[in-house]
Amino acid sequence: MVRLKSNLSVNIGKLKLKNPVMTASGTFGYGEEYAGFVDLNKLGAVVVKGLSLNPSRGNPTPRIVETPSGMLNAIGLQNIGIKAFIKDKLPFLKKYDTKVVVNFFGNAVKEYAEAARRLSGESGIHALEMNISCPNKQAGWIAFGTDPKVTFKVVSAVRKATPLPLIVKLSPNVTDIKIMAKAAEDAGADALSVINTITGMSINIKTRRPHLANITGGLSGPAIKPVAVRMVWECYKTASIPIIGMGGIITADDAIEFMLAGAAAVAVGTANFINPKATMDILKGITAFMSKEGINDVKRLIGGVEC
Amino acid sequence: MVRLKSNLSVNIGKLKLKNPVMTASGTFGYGEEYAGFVDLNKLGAVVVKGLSLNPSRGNPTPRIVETPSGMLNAIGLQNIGIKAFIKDKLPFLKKYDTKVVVNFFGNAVKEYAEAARRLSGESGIHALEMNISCPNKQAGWIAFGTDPKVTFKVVSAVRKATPLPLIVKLSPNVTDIKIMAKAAEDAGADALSVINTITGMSINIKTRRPHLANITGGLSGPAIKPVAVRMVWECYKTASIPIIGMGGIITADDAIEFMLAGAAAVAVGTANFINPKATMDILKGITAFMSKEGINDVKRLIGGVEC
Amino acid sequence: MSKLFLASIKENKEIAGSHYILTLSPLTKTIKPQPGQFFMLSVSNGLDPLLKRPFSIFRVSEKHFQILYRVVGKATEILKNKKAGDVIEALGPLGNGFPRIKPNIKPILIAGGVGVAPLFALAESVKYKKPLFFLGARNKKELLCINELRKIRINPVIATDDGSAGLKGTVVDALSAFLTRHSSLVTRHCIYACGPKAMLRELSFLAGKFNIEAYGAFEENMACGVGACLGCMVNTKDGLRSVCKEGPVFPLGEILW
Amino acid sequence: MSKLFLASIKENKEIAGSHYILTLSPLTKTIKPQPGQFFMLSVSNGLDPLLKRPFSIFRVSEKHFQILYRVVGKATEILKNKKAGDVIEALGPLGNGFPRIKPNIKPILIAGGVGVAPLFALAESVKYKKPLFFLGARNKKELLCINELRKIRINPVIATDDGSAGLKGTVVDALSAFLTRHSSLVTRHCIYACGPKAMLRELSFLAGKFNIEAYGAFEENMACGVGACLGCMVNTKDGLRSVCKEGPVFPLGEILW
Ligand SMILES: Cc1cc2nc3c(=O)[nH]c(=O)nc-3n(C[C@H](O)[C@H](O)[C@H](O)COP(=O)(O)OP(=O)(O)OC[C@H]3O[C@@H](n4cnc5c(N)ncnc54)[C@H](O)[C@@H]3O)c2cc1C
Ligand SMILES: Cc1cc2nc3c(=O)[nH]c(=O)nc-3n(C[C@H](O)[C@H](O)[C@H](O)COP(=O)(O)OP(=O)(O)OC[C@H]3O[C@@H](n4cnc5c(N)ncnc54)[C@H](O)[C@@H]3O)c2cc1C
Ligand SMILES: Cc1cc2nc3c(=O)[nH]c(=O)nc-3n(C[C@H](O)[C@H](O)[C@H](O)COP(=O)(O)O)c2cc1C
Ligand SMILES: Cc1cc2nc3c(=O)[nH]c(=O)nc-3n(C[C@H](O)[C@H](O)[C@H](O)COP(=O)(O)O)c2cc1C
Ligand code: FES
Ligand code: FES
Repeated sequence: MVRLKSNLSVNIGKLKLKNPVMTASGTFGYGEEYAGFVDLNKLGAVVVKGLSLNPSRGNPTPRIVETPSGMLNAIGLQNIGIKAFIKDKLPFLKKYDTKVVVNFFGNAVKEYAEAARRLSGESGIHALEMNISCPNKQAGWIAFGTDPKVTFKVVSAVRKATPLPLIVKLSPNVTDIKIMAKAAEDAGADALSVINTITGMSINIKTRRPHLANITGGLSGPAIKPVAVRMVWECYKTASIPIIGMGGIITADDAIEFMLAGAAAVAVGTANFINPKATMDILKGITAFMSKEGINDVKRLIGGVEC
Repeated sequence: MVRLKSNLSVNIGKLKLKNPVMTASGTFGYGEEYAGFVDLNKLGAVVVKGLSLNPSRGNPTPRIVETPSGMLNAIGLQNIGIKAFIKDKLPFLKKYDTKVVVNFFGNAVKEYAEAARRLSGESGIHALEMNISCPNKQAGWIAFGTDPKVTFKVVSAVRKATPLPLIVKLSPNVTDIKIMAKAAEDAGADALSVINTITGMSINIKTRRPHLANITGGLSGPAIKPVAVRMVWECYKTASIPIIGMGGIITADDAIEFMLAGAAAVAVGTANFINPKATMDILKGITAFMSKEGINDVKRLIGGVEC
Repeated sequence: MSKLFLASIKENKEIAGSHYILTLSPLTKTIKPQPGQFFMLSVSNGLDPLLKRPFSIFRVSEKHFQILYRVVGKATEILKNKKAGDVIEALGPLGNGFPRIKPNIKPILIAGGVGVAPLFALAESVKYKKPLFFLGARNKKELLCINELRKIRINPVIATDDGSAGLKGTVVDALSAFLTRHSSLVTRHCIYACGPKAMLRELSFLAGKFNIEAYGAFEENMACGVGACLGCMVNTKDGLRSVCKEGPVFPLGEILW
Repeated sequence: MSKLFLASIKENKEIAGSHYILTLSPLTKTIKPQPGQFFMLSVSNGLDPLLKRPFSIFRVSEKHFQILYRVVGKATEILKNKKAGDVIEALGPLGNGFPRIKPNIKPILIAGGVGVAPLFALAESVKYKKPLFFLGARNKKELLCINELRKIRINPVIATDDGSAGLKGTVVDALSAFLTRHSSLVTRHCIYACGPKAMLRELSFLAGKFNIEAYGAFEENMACGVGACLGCMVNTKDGLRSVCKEGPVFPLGEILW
């Protein structure tokens, strides 16, 4: 009996992935850190830690604290800078048969555009993910991801600076994510990443000090999954570009839930910390689900929720 | 040896509570439901399920689904109406030596004002909590709690309609809760309740249907605690009226965390479902913490976080 | 009055694929539950799973009580791994339970799947009335409690969806055939049922047709179990009613489907 | 290479108030850990607690390894209730471990509180060198492993904050007194330390003053344990370094306090 292999490939605009399982920026280092646990060749894409033009030191410690079914982080976008990434990290990633998505940010519109330009010249980088939604930056910066006019401006500038597929990563800390999705799409984004972390705070009642040196941090993990699924679904109904869903995905069932809500691919973040093989287990679980349910093309899950 | 009893009383504007432990609206019925577990005389206040001028049927079931360390609800503000409340429920509550806070809502500015007027005539009602932040209402209604201009308008109208202490319950589903706090304060609110539930969604991957008949619902429970603590702290820094903190309080430690963040009192919601005696355990725990830490007045905790 | 109490696990035994009987010894004095009432059980001390889960009373003895549960998700997966000696928190008994059976009335008990749990409790309490028992399941493997029923001298009429045991079809089909054959006697019968909502619905039409009194034990997702959250409402002729407090047992004729 | 593996609990024994020794049998072949390395352990299969927790290797034998832990919060509260036979997931060994001790160098081991765990592992592996051991705690009751140390013929110098055993004062004060008395010999010594950050800081100044090489095992809140999340950085002369991957052991002279 000939058994047709199920089709796992998905398209994020011009970016073709062999399967919908990606890593979430900042939770998978530059790929190397998990290479002992995960066969990077099997990933749909590796999304690296957020880069800026110049190296950045990030925030003081403590940077991490656990919360119920979640965690707060205030890394503060520590990174080695684009130059060092290209020299020291990219060659490693190029050895693998996977897509490399570079997450990046700037401190001003010009810096965003300049960073995109620098990254676009390099072979081995298949797409850019633009972070306009880190909750650990100062008040002024936050407008990139919360004020649709500013979003439109910065995405437009980056759009002009790069021919690579451009993914815009949206913040959940907004009244209406549909407006933000529209702004990014109108400015030329090829895809949306939904969601970044939700701003939170946790206080040590004995010392009376916040658990994080930065006072507030970004909430990730299963705790935020219902909020993330809702936002993916809202964006799916509003925008006509593909969505990468993320926020609390631990199991294959979670990943499928995001795809049904409208995600064309999923990114696995906090789960890597709990189970360094999480991406592989999720991939296997999606395949198992498809064969159990008789689904031969994973694309048929996208937006499949019946409301 | 004379041992001074620690002082647990707090003031929410003109409303004086014997202790800071209140119940959260919609999680404690009309008080009766938990009277077999809790000595209502020992509560700082009982906040009843949200009432409207006319009885309301709410949403179809399923209305509840559990999520990681949280739950989604889409009750849809089912209630017996103000008239039936006053006739059938208030007499029971009047028998207790506690403060009765009536949570209410309207479907238009006029209805809000009219509801407040009706409730203000009754003895045994000590304060009103105005719900402008239910995530399970239609898009137009949502503006009451997400558009500061609309918030100002509706709170102003209610302010004129009632001499009772007026608490405004804020939505976390906003870009900047500080602006919302300011709008409510400027319109004459005596206090703020922070926060209501966060909009979320959960999908059954086998049936491909949302777990809730209403599609989306409000996320409550420990999962949202870090977001709630952050918002209480933001409101505390912005507004000069007292804040009632809520969102994921399960233990006395959680309640103390909210007070340190700036809450003058706390409301216990989802925890009642897990442990019907939660409010009593929390009250005992706060007292124990105070005597261990040598704090003789609970008011000294309010806003005590050191950043 | 319901109570919050700790109970220690005496036994947690698999009785069929994915089905277990849990025997609990309350550590403090509790109220004796009635058939149709239920308990909410915590399966963890942590915050995930968060809410207690409702389970019908399956059997009561002097010092213990039992529930019969099917493993379907997060909490029941954890529950099945609990061992004798583990302690869990319980709230109950909750709900109204089945109404007392009137003299000269012959009870017909009808159960679909794990819905057998509360009906077994009822059967034990009215076995002197020699109730009729209709037992349905998807297939032979999922038929529960046949031996337990036989031990109390009840020989259930069996129906399976796939015909792997008893009659092929639903348990309501089986009852329908019975009522048609004995239609002259039906006014001396009263139906007590538990099972999927679709089954209760079919049953309510059948009972209506034959004009027999019928009661069903309902299920809805629950949070509080005490009537406070308004999570578990059913639509009745009298308006919305809570399954946890005003139910779980309702006259089928009152339900608006 | 570190590994993700399951381990079954052989024993979980209280050795002092709130302090336990956990003996684990890995269910698959694992890599032998070095003193100063650590494991991340899951205490639950659910989502709360969510993250694994780091614990230093305390003792290694052919088939088992042990950790010594103090109950301080959510995960350790759960851990202390685990029983023999329970299975938990572990990731490790992680981190660099203490550097090899050079020939002709006399190791001085200094531990504050539960910081004794990795130093006991080190002491066992270099016991032939007859290391000096300075052991500190808040009070007599919290002094750990004195008997275990004596069994490997190490008689620790003791200091307690309240003077309830040994010298009154910090363990760094005790070491300072020792170094002052034996200042001519110090260049043949090397210090290995673990304890609260404040202790390591004091020690780095002391070691600097006497110009002795000194290494400390650091702690920071961790999420991944493998250098990916950048959660656990310490500030060194070479820039930020991860405690989990580039540490937890750093030369004290390199740390920017
Ligand atoms: C009054 C009452 C009595 C019950 N008696 C029994 C019994 O005797 N034996 C038995 O096996 N089961 C009984 N149930 C159903 C039982 O409560 C659920 O199977 C259980 O809550 C599932 O928990 P879970 O975490 O394993 O599944 P989840 O992971 O929560 O969900 C798995 C499936 O179960 C459904 N479910 C989840 N929570 C509930 C809930 N609170 N109530 C109903 N369904 C739910 C979900 O929609 C989903 O389809 C009863 C339910 C009610 C309301
Ligand atoms: C490399 C390393 C080795 C360690 N070795 C040991 C050991 O051998 N024995 C031992 O008892 N403890 C050791 N610890 C500390 C141990 O990891 C924490 O005590 C444990 O994580 C607390 O978990 P909890 O859930 O019980 O406490 P929580 O409820 O999480 O918190 C209680 C307290 O512990 C602190 N804490 C929480 N998480 C961490 C974390 N991931 N790392 C450090 N501190 C944290 C919190 O800030 C808080 O003050 C080590 C830590 C590190 C980084
Ligand atoms: C430790 C940590 C670091 C992160 N760093 C970045 C980053 O550099 N850039 C970015 O766009 N998102 C970053 N994120 C957000 C994640 O990519 C992801 O959007 C979020 O964590 C939600 O997914 P999760 O719940 O699966 O972790 C970070 C998240 C964590 C937990
Ligand atoms: C089942 C349920 C019903 C609720 N009904 C109301 C309501 O009628 N009015 C209102 O203002 N808030 C309502 N809330 C919100 C709670 O009062 C509270 O703000 C929220 O649940 C966060 O607190 P918690 O995490 O402690 O539950 C409801 C919450 C739940 C879970
Ligand atoms: S479960 Fe709360 S009202 Fe029934
Ligand atoms: S814990 Fe993630 S980098 Fe160290």
